[in-house]
Formats: sequence, structure tokens, C-alpha cells
Amino acid sequence: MIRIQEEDFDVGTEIALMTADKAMIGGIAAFIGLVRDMAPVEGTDKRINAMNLEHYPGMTEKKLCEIEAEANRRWPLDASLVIHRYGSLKPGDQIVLVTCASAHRQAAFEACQFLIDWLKTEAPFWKLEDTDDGTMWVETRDTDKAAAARWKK
Amino acid sequence: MIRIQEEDFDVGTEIALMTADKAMIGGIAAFIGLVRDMAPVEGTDKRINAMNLEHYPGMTEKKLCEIEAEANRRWPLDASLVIHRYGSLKPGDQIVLVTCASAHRQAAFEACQFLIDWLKTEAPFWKLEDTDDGTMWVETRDTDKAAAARWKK
Amino acid sequence: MKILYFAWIRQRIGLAVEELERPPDVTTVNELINWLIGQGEGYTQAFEKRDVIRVAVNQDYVSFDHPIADDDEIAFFPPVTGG
Amino acid sequence: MKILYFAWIRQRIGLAVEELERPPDVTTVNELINWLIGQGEGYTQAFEKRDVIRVAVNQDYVSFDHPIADDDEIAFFPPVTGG
Repeated sequence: MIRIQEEDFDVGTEIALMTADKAMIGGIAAFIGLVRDMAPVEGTDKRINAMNLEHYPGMTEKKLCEIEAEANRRWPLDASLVIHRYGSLKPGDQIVLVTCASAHRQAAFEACQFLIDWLKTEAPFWKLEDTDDGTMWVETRDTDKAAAARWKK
Repeated sequence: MIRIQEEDFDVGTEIALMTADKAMIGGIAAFIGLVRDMAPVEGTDKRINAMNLEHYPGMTEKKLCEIEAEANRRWPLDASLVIHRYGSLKPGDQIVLVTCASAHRQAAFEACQFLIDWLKTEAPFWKLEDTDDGTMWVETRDTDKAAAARWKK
Repeated sequence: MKILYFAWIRQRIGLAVEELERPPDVTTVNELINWLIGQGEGYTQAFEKRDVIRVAVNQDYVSFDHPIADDDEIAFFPPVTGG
Repeated sequence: MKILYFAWIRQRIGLAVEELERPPDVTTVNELINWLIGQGEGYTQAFEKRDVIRVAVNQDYVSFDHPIADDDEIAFFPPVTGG
């Protein structure tokens, strides 16, 4: 399942809902992304006061559904869930939850990493950070591109 | 931090507590293990009605502290937490939570996998399953040994 | 055709979305960009570094030589930074 | 010395913990097992498949040739299955 929403989410509640009545599940891997209070550019110490997350309604849902289906084709998952927020966020706020459940621990971890790596490079979201130096659009990181390239078939 | 306890835990609360006031955290990887209602032995369909988790008080804490310290030596973690339950559990119950936070997503995932792989093969816990065929001690799985061997230095 | 702009492309053009009639000789994404650049300073600035821009036609990523049709939804945006 | 048994080893011996005085010639884990086997049927059954058993001295994993001392805490248990 995928959800794009402005509201915060509770990780425990979401995972419990995802696994309810699915008794074969042995393990759940999860990733939670937070707003950092430091600019991600190495060597700077610009503080982030707030952030606005813009997205492309329609395409976001379409691409996330496609990639979730791909994860389910590649790994034997019993359940998967991606929640991504948009709108105004503060340092420390939750941005994204990716979680995958499987009878096989390794499959759950790999699918979870696949989804977050993909999401970072392909899901149409853009972060506008409000820093001590004014607003600036976050730039793509090469490490994210490299992480996503691992999963190319 | 490590905790060995009989009570259940709430994943959202634990993760929020772990990351509170640590603003550099960018990503949190987590693994949650549940009691399955099928015996893990391939090809059988024995249902598990209940499970008792026995452990070695003292050694459990000692070994978990050591391995958590090792994870923090190997990866740049901002926080880590392992909660493992003991006592009487039912199918679907949470057994274990392993979670690692880091500015680097890959580090968080790797440390989390390292900890759960290690825990499965070295932490002194034993599962006694109450199945339709009577009680039986769970046997170690070769896949768990192979997973742990990846991290040998 | 419906054209959408996101992030700093939207800011430079000053529009999030517009409906445009394409001239008959504008048949690919590349030709559309060339034509848009002639529509004003904002467009020129937005498409200045064409190689960093990503384009989606009907909500799928495409390359710049992708054909376009009158009822397409075309979106221009910088590299994504979600997650 | 204090000896602890867990899981099916505990069940076969019928004890979770016991305090024992080792004979002077029992100086390693292996010698301790050989001596325990002579203490009764439960011990014999518990240590039947010695190669699958794990041993900890003072809460650290050790091999069967590890030396033992009078004030050691020695634990015998099957392969672990937590997580």
C-alpha cells in the first residue's frame, strides 16, 4: 500500500495495521526518514529551520504503486507499505516510512532498501529548505544515485 | 541501549524516544521479529499455539551490550536500540526490535542487519514452541548461520 | 496540451500549470522546450541547463526526443529529492 | 562451581542450576562433561550429542578445552534460537 499525506504517521500503528491477520510474517524491516537540522552538504553547518516538500500529485502515486509492485515481484513479501509526507515540515519531523514484511528476513531488508533507494531518485518530490541563509532547493546526492543503481536489472 | 523484558513494546514510541533530541539523524532502519503461527520447518504445516522464550539472564545482557558496542565501532551510528522479549508469547506477538539511526541510510541498514543476524546466532535465547504435535524446541537454521557469517572479520 | 512545472522551474517561470496549443511543427519534448524558451525570460532561465531537467509525459519519465500529442500532460522538473 | 543448564539440556538433567565441587583432576570443560555423565542417566542423555552443545564460562562462549576454576559460572545449552 502507498499513501501520500500531509499529516504525520505513527510507526507502531502503521506496522501493526500492516501485519494484522497475516500470521506467516516472520520479520518486518522498516526505514524512517527524518528532517535533519543540518544542511546535508558536507562541510557546511547551515541550520535548517523548516522545510517544504512539494510533489507531483498523480505521478507520485502512479510511480510509487509501480515500484511497490516491482518490489513484490522481486521479493516474497507478505505486506509492504510506503507513506510519504508533503507540505511544511520541521527538523526532526518524520518524512517517510517504508516497511516490508516477509517470512524471510533478508527479503524484507532488501525490498525495504530497494524501495527507499528508488524513492530517493525517482519519486517526484522536491525539498525546499528554509535555512539561516534563506530558502534553497535541496540537490540530488551522488550517493543516492549510486544506491539506486545497485538495483538496476 | 539494550533491554530484555517480558512486556510488549510499542515500536513508534521506542523509535521516537531513541531519536529525541538527536537532530543529525537522517534515517532509521528497524527490524521487528514476530511469532509466526507456522512451524519454521519447511514442508510442515504444524501450527504454533504458543511459545515460551527462555534466556540466560546476565549473559544475554552482557553479549548484547558487547555486540551493540561492536556495531557502533563498525558504523557511524547516532543511536541504537535492541529490545528482546522473553516468557510466554502468542502467534503474531512481537519478539524483538532492533533499530539503528544514522546520518547515513546505508550504515543504519547494515548495522541493523548485523545486529539481528548476530542476535539470531549468538544471543542466549531458546524458543520452546507449543504446536499441535506437542512442545518442541526450535532448531537453529542454517540460513541464520550463513547470514551471521557475512559479518565475520 | 497541459504543461506542469515544479520546484525551481515553477519559480522561474512563475506558473505551476498552463494549457498551451502547440504549433504543428513542435512534435517532441526537445522541440517543445525550444519553443517555450521563445515565450519569455522566465522560460529561458528555467530551461537554461536543459541537461539537468527531467521530463514526464503522462506521468512517466521520458527522454527529450519523446513525441508529444495535443492531449498529453507534460511535466518539467529538477532532479527529485524526496525520501 | 556454579553450573547452569538451559532448554532441553535443563529438561533432561531436571535442574536449572547446581553448585558442585569439582574433583581435582577435572580441569577443563571436556573433563567436566565426562565427570557429569557419570552422575546419572539425565546427564548421560543431556550430553549424548556433545558436538551440538555450546558452553559459556563466566558468560562468554568458550571451546571444550577451556580450563575451569572453582569459582567459575559454567553454562551448557543448545544452539540459540532467539530473534
